[in-house]
Amino acid sequence: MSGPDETGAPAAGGAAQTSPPPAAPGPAQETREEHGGGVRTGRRIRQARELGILLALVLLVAVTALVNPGFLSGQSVRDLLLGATLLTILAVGQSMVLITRSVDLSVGSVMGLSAFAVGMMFVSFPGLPTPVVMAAGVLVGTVCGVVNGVLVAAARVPALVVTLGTLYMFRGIDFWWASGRQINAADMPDGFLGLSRVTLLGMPLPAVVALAVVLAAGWYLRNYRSGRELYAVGSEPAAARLVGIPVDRRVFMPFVANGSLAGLAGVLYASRFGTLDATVGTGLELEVVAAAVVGGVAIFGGSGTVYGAALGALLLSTIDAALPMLQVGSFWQQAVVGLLILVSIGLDRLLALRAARRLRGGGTRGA
Amino acid sequence: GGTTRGDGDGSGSGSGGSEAEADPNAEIPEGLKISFLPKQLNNPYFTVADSGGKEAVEELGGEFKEVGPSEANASSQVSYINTLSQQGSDVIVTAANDPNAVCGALNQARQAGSVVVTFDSDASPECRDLFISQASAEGIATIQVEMIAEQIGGEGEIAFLSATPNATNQNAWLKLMEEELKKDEYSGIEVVDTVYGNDDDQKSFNEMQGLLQTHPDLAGVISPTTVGLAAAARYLGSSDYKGEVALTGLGTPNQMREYVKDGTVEEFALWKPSDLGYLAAYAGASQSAGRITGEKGQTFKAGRLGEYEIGADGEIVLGPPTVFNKDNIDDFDF
Amino acid sequence: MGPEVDTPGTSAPPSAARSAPEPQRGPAPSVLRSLLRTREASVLGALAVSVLAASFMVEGFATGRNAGFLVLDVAAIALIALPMTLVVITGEIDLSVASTLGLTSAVMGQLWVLGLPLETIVPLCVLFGALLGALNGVLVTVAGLPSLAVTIGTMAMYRGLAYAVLGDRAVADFPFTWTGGATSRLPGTDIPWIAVLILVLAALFGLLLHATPIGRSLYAIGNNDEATRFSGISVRWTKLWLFVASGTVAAGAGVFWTLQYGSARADNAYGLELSVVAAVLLGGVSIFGGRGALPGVLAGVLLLGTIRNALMLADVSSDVLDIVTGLLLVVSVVLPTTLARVRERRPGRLRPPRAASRPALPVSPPRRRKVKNRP
Amino acid sequence: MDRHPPPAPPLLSLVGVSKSFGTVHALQDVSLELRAGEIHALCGENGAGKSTLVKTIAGVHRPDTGHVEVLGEPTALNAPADAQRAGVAVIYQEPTLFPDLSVAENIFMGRQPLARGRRIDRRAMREAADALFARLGVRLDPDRPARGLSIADQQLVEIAKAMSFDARVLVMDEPTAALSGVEVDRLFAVARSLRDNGAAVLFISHRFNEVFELCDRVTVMRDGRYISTEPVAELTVDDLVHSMVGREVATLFPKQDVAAGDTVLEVEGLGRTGVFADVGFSVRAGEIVALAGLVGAGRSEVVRAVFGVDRYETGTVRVSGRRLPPGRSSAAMAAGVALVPEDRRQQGLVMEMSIERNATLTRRWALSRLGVLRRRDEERAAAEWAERLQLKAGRLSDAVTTLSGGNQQKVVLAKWLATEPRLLIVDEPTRGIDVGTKAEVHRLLSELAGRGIAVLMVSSELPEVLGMADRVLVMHEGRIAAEIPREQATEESVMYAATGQKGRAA
Ligand SMILES: Nc1ncnc2c1ncn2[C@@H]1O[C@H](COP(=O)(O)OP(=O)(O)OP(=O)(O)O)[C@@H](O)[C@H]1O
Ligand SMILES: Nc1ncnc2c1ncn2[C@@H]1O[C@H](COP(=O)(O)OP(=O)(O)OP(=O)(O)O)[C@@H](O)[C@H]1O
Ligand SMILES: [Mg+2]
Ligand SMILES: [Mg+2]
Repeated sequence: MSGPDETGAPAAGGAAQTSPPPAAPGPAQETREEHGGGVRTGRRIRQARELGILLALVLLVAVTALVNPGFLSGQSVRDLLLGATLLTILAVGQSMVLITRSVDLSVGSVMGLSAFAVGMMFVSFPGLPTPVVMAAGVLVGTVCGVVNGVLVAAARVPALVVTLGTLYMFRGIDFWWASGRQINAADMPDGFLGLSRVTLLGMPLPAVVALAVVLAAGWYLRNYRSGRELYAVGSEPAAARLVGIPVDRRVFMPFVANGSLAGLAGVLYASRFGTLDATVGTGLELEVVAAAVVGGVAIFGGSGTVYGAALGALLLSTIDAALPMLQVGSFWQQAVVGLLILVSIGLDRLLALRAARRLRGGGTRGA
Repeated sequence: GGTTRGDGDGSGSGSGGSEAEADPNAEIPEGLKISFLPKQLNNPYFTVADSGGKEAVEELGGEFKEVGPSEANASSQVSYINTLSQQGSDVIVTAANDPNAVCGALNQARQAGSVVVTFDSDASPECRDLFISQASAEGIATIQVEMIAEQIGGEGEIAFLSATPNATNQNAWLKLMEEELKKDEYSGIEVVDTVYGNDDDQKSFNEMQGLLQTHPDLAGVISPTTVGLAAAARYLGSSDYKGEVALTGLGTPNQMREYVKDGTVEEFALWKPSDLGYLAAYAGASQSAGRITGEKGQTFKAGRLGEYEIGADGEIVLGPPTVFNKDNIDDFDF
Repeated sequence: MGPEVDTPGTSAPPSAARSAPEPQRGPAPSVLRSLLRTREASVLGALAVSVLAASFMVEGFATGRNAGFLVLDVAAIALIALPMTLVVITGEIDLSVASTLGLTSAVMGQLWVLGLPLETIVPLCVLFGALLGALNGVLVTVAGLPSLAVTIGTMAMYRGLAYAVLGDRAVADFPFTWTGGATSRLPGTDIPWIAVLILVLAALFGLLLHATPIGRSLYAIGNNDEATRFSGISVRWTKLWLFVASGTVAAGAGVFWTLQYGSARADNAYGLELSVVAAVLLGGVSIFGGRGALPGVLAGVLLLGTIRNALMLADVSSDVLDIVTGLLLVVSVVLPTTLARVRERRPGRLRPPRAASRPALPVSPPRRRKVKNRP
Repeated sequence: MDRHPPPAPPLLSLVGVSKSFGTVHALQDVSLELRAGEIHALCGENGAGKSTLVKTIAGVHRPDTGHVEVLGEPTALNAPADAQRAGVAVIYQEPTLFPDLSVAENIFMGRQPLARGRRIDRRAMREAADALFARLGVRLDPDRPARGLSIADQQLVEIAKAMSFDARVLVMDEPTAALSGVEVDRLFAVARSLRDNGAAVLFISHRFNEVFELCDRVTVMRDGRYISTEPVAELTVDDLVHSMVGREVATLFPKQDVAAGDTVLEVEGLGRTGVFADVGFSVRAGEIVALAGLVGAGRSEVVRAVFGVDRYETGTVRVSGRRLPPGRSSAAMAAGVALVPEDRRQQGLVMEMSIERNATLTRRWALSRLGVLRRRDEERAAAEWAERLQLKAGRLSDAVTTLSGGNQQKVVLAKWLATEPRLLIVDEPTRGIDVGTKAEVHRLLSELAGRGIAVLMVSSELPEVLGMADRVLVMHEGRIAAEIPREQATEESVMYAATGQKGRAA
């Protein structure tokens, strides 16, 4: 029971200021509150953070289901879960990177590259067992992640610039490799393509994989020293060095994890969609970041959970799926998505401010 | 005062077309630089189309080149047009991402001496010399309506799954299809929705999914775009709606083979993209050599495809689309 | 030894003349500034080198006609990059610019269809852009939301609104006097007049950033907005105005784009925001704010434009263009930092710690650079 | 010379250590021994190199020449982790906390107690944090995030963190600068018990009473050079000051008597829910008014509200009779108000910016001609003030980060004095400043008052309050508890009011 999850929103300004906000104090005795009260406040706040998103999600589902009961049919729910799978996996990886105060904009390209690699392997080596190909797809992502990680952690350059660069690079490599080729469902074994149709306890297999990824990452970040150190590095890198945390390694690791997860997403993409060309995953990066941010992961590091990010991804995918059912005209859909993103982060901020106010027992400061 | 829409200051910039007389016997010189600029590189459809172009250019002894943006947008196409014109291409064969946005650049290229041929997706007629139409728009519209009508037994709700909301050819077809559907024989068919998959696989997939869930009584879907059709077929094939909802449209045999064989899709249509590129190259070369000038009624020979006649507005129609089904799909590989 | 430890040599004269070593303003620049300088200089240098190389190696590059094409290619990016530089220097970012451009274009088309004169439409559109920018600004400054998140949201929203306004239509019947005028050249040259507008705006923004009190406060905000607030500078208003400027210029670019291509469409300039950000970052502006300069950004815009143009003329395929663009970005940040670190390490090597040669020592990890607050 | 000749090698020693930053020689051939069972003070002016020495011991800086010995063995401390392994715990001059993490995690980061399967045992961690706070006698919730802690509380967390190491060597760089009496006493008790258990403690402070109260030996540094090491018992304050500064320091509180002029600042009924209420007072030209009180009494909040960087809900602020709009610091500046904030790193300075840019940040408009600011003018203006305040700096174009704490404070002062204010508000103006400079700052304040400037001074140092103020306003829990004229201001009367007349002794 602790940690970044229950703290305030990122510093209002964009600059990565890590200072405590100067104000919002109460008289001393309120700052130094009783333990019991503090624990309870903390718990309440943390739950509130993710509850807000969950609430929005439930509300959206309820309204959609009311308008169009077909939304809750088995097929529809399965499709919804399948649809959210990729974004969820990517958002989990992205959150880990964001938590250490970096960002990985290359995920869309990495996913595309790995998906295409999977397809090419099936085409070029038809005899290869499916699990080997899948592992190779994840490996492609991992390698891309290592490239990003080395550049960011070893060369110590801003992640946004580096990954914007590798976004173009990986995509270029993908294009160059594909050179206009398209891989079709017929080129891939049925067993591989059928993975999305396999269900476990009523859930499609990819969704189960995504859930496992979320739980594993969440567990790790919360309960292991190296996981907590990711938060420390994102919260205040200078202080992290002073307490002896291997900062570079902690910055590096999330990039590799994120690359692997993007690779995994690529494999799942190949399995689900069956048609692969070099444009797979184009423009996905901002959506992934949006999912994480909507889920309460601070862009400037140090706070947020992968559970929140996963909920954010689920919310965004549900919005995408629900709008056609709500008969929102196709021309309006994107505008509504944008509005909902704004509403979500605004809501999140509001909750965070309320929480902070409660914690300090005073008013809040203007941004 | 001010410049308003009614002012009639024409939007064209004047044609740069050649005024010379056509000489049907003119030699096509060796070494013509014929450049293909598709909507987007890495689009498999255009890869096939351009390969047809390449075949023709090689037959003509010219220099073939294929360039293009990695994203389908007009502005980067303009850069490529400028580059081609700067390089002194004799013939530019292009498929316009935006019929108007590329206009200025195309006209500049023509003024600099290039022949501009559009294929697949036309630019405004006043800024190109020839347009190679894959099939007449009417032909495409009619055949798709015929296919769906047959598959759903002549009545029921249908919907369209299109590409981007701005795609010229898509919109033209949609309009013609709706007109076609007004005919008495189709009175039992009602169009309930049009959605856009943006030629993006996942988006098309989601849109198809949305269509089926929003309209429980949907009988059929027409997707006049290869990406959309493939994505829709994939969704349909893996869902409970398989066999209940008919799906047809325009698609490539390679993409659709599986779904035709497993019964998800009965029939769909398409022209041969490689022939389209082939014809475009011949037309461009003929114009460049002076065999034709783009006037209606002129004819020229296009290699293995035979004689073609120029229609109104410099338009040349490739021929009727091919319908693919279980029986013939294995004869095609593209 | 008693308390009288003072040795005559080290004692200083009393009071006012106490031996604070006279602070000097020597020619030797600070590490920070020299780094900044190398960063700027390297972009400018790279630009010069690539222009020269392209002129010699690529046929058709060094012509006035091609220069004109190049300018038109980068015009929108260059325009938007100007206010974006300022925004990024304050530590914020505006990803909604391309959507603002698209929405403006759509609105412009719709107003034209409605029969308004262009002379009215253009100012209306620019004003509308200012409003769009103001919405971003308000969400960032008043609501206190991170701009990256806000503008991802408005990016989707503005683009969506563009579709809502114009749908799948394209408005393309603008009068030729306007569309042709947009790309027309300066008399007697191949240079489009927009180049002049860009230069004038660049001069204005450059002056604002580098030679005015406002510019100073932008750097201060980017480095530490709290301390800036405590210096009596209204951080909120400043940022709000920057977002307004960004929206306004993006809208202006939207008007230009519409006329340049003679086509008002909802999907105009889709994805342009990343190109703008890439150019700004390539130009040496720190994504965390507080560092960067306008000449560098202009050089960055031109460098990207030149390389793409030259490679296209050299028939390099668009895949390679993407790879080169990406490499350029990566190298542009990796190279200076690596060089700086090598340089920083050198004095340490001249005087190795005496103890380091002892065998009994624990193995030591490589020396770390002085920690910086930001990754 | 030493009364307790060490039987064993010192726990930690520096041998001939030098360290330069560019042209600045922060340490030159410095040697120091920290022995088991002693508390060792390190004294020196601002910029003497104390913090650099601390960072060398901590493994943050690597010496250019010389080396560190642990138990007589030369040891390379290349990273903070090496120093920790060698048993060194450090409290840095500036708190280094993770604002997003809980207090308990801040204390135990990287060393969290583990349960089965290498999982973090949160309960054990919380209990350990509680135990540490109990030892320090403070009540802090281990689960609250560090963001929002006051500087004093941040310092306490740092202290708890250092204690949790059970280190053989504890290094404290000005740990008391932000603390009030009670906490200082607790800290001293802890330090003594560590010493009695055989640890070595290095203690840095600019407050001599603390040095004399706590320490066994004192090492003096000046300009990066080692000067002397003496047993504290054999020194007087004057001796110490002399060896630090190398000269006599004129009176520490050079208060001039000035006839107070017109009222410059008038505050009425100022209030903000939960922070302060019903605050009213006035300051007249030529007057120095001190705002005293315990840490957390709300003094800083009040002056921030007056200056307009914070909002207030009720009340009015008038400067020279004109009402200031709430929440607009630019308006306050225009009216001639200046605020030297308490937290120089976050509020006072833009750390990554150059010294000169910082110094002229408040005068950008004044220095510009026709809206254009020329670098030459800026440099000149900055140099002038650097000289007036005897700033010890390499180049003025260097980032402020490169300055020592005290010199940073001078830059903040320069930045505001340069605006030639009518009302100067200073919040802890001498925190972390050495005696010499302190006297300088006091002289400056008193000179300013003499020139008819109204001065409002927030200070936690009673001697400073008593020595400098014409009037003392004492705050208690967000309200003004008493107003005491200079003649009646004594340590007792101020403390009495500050503790809410309940006798919570300081
Ligand atoms: N940055 C901050 N964020 C939140 N609360 C704070 C902050 N700074 C101080 N506080 C709290 O606000 C209350 C009033 O603090 P303030 O700084 O005004 O007191 P002060 O009398 O000036 O004491 P100090 O000697 O610490 O400056 C205290 O309870 C303190 O813990
Ligand atoms: N990272 C750095 N880069 C450049 N110069 C530095 C750096 N750190 C310290 N210095 C310089 O080294 C000298 C010693 O600084 P140090 O911080 O050790 O002083 P100090 O004795 O701790 O002073 P104070 O009492 O003010 O804290 C100062 O002149 C300072 O400007
Ligand atoms: Mg110090
Ligand atoms: Mg205070």
